[in-house]
Amino acid sequence: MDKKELIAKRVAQEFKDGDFVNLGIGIPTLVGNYIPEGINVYLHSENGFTHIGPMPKDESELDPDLINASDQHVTILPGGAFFDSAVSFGIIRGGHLDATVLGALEVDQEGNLANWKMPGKKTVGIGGGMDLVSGAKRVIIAMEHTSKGSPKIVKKCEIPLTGLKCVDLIVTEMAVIEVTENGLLLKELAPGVTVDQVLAATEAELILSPDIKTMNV
Amino acid sequence: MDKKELIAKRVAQEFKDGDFVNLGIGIPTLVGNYIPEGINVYLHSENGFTHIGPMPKDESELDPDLINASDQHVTILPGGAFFDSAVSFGIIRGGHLDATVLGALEVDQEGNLANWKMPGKKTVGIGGGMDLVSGAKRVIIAMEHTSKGSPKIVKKCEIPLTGLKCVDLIVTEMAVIEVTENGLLLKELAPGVTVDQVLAATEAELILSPDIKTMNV
Amino acid sequence: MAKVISIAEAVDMVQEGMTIMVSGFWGIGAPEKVIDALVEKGTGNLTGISISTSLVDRGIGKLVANRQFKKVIVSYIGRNPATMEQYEAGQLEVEFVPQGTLAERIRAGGFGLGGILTPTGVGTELEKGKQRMTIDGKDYLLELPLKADIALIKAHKADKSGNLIYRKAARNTNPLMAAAADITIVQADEIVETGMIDPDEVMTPGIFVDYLVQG
Amino acid sequence: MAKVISIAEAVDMVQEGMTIMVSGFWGIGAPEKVIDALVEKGTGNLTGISISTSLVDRGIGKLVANRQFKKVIVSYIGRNPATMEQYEAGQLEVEFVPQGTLAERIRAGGFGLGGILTPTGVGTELEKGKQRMTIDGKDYLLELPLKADIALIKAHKADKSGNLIYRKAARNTNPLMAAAADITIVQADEIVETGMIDPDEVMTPGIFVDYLVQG
Repeated sequence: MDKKELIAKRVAQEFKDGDFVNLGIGIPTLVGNYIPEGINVYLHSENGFTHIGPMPKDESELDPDLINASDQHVTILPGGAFFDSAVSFGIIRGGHLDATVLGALEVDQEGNLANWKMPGKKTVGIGGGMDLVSGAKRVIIAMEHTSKGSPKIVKKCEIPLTGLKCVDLIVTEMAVIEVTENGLLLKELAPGVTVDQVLAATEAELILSPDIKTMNV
Repeated sequence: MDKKELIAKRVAQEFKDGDFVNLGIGIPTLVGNYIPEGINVYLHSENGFTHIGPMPKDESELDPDLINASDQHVTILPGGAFFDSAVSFGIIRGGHLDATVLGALEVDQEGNLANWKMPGKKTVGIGGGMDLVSGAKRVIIAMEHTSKGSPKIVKKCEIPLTGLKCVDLIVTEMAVIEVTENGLLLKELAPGVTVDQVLAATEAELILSPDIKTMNV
Repeated sequence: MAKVISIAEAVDMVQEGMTIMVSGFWGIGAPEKVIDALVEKGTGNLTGISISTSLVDRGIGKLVANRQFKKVIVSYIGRNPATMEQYEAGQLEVEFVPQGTLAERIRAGGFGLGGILTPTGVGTELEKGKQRMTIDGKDYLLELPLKADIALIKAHKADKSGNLIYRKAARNTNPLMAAAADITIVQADEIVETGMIDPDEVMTPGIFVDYLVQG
Repeated sequence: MAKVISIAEAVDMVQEGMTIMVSGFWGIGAPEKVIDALVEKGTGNLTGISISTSLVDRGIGKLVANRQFKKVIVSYIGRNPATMEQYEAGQLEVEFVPQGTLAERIRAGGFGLGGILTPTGVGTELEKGKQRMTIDGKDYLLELPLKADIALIKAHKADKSGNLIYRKAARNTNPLMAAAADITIVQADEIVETGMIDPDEVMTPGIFVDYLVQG
């Protein structure tokens, strides 16, 4: 299985029926494709609606006024509603989303997140990321475990933060790691991945769960 | 002419075509009956709409969901809109009303207003008054000049304030007085009323306009 | 998805000592049937948040008359003699909040704001205990958010996903309270299937709504 | 009453050096015709407030590409190379604001609030120069209101009293900006007579609207 597909599939198991979720750009967007059968998850779009539906099947379904926050033409499912930007971020900030799934440049062992600005690179802005991590009930990071071989799960974020102690769960192609009060708890391994491999690819200290499971993907 | 009618009639001359206005309870409510021909004034209702219309003519016009802030069944004129309480007071606080007309217990020479709480009497609350005086572009006080013979226009308000330096104009059955940076400016007298009579009925110091007019009522 | 429940189930959620928000302006837009059932049940020691305490026979006023509150947070009590009597007798605590400030505080509670700065009340006795801040040469008071355990609100129409439509002046604090409580219970005149309300016409998105009661 | 004017009259109101708000999310809900005319006219030295700087050929992005701004206040610039280029070259000042904070700051400007407290950005470099306040054990940043001289917005339908209806995701910041500018100019797909819009369906009340332009 493709790395990204594996991550998305595993994240999709985190939701319960009826959850409202916001998915970030990249791997997080893929999560929508793997929601288990029988579970209804309602997707929130920052630009102002709930119940994001699939892309239009053809021209007849395409509505020029209906895009998602990534500028893709989408549809809206029955039960959805449109609202303005203040309500949209009131939903986010007010704790009305059960979860948000975001990518990351770095996550550290205190649950700090950096995902908006690379030192030495052009800053493109913040978008809705800082609001999402400050408001959603659970912040789930969906990312590759390393970047060009360098660990992304670090002792302490060195690049500009998006949010303080905001991450609840990290899902990579190697592992599922929960942010706890005592530190990062390694809970699951991807099929075929060993604890040693995860430790070698991780700069942060990891607490090993007494009951490490294999991801069911 | 009845005192209250005279006050309401004079206040109604303060508006220009297209103004949005909120009228308080009592004499201010009467102002709506005297808007000059050719001038359209749109009335705002705190409970959540603009363009208050007349009371329903009969049962067929009466809508159980349509009252004004004083719990009277009213109608809505074409061009009006309904909104929630946050928008309603956003309109007030954000300076979108051209004027509000309110009654007063005391007004002082700095333009301070007291109209919500009488010492020694039961407090009934604030309602929207404090918001109105902090937000409307012009605060016009429509009241009788004295209360049981005691001046209501005083040097310094002694009873709890509704707003600091918020009053722009005072209209009574005796006079029209503008609140200026230098103090209270007596600008108009009611027909048959003398400057000495106004001075005798006023505790605050009054500056006499070099060009005192007679109210055109 | 909002769950359709009975009025009895709705009022059972209200527990002694809870904070409840109750919509309505002189009772218009108040969930009267739910309120009647809560009066019947008599759950007490509540804190109530509403525009006013209404009249003794309308909206939240009935709960005051039945002595179910220990405290109310409102802008006005003047037309409810039961409130006046209990307040004067020291049996009911009343926190007076200007009406616009009350609306913003409820909104702040629902939308995750830690507070808002309003010019309303500066220089008055309401300033007591509050922080005054000067921004750009103008004075404001810092007002804090209000939240509730349960909001009891009223819609004209609801779909089974909890999307709500209000009617005329019955909208008032309903959309604000819907977002500001842990549990939002809506009495709706009409409950329709999901998909029967145009998503552009929704006034309160279903994400804020937990339970629906047929009005 | 809102006044119906020509696009030329609308853009003539925008003067060199003014602050303008421009609605739209990737151009959806942006008043493209008014923007095109403003590009044509070339009025410069502007400060712009918008969700993002969009793309070079959509919404506010066209004004950036035409170098009409000295400063923009936005949450994102990443898809507009013109913004990136002018920003990197020091020709354009960019104030980055988180998207939700931007929405609240515009709303605060329109609704007379002196500021709002948001948890967004606490502990990040955006905290610089801002006051951090602890409320009920949680940290917030004090964020100040945004206002503009002119708001250029887009409605699907307007009546001649200025009441507006938006369509789907084209609503975004339109209702917020309508209230936050001294002069609000609306490009409407359709302009109808007063009385032709149900007052319950109005999304922006006419009290916030000054001018209408046929879209």
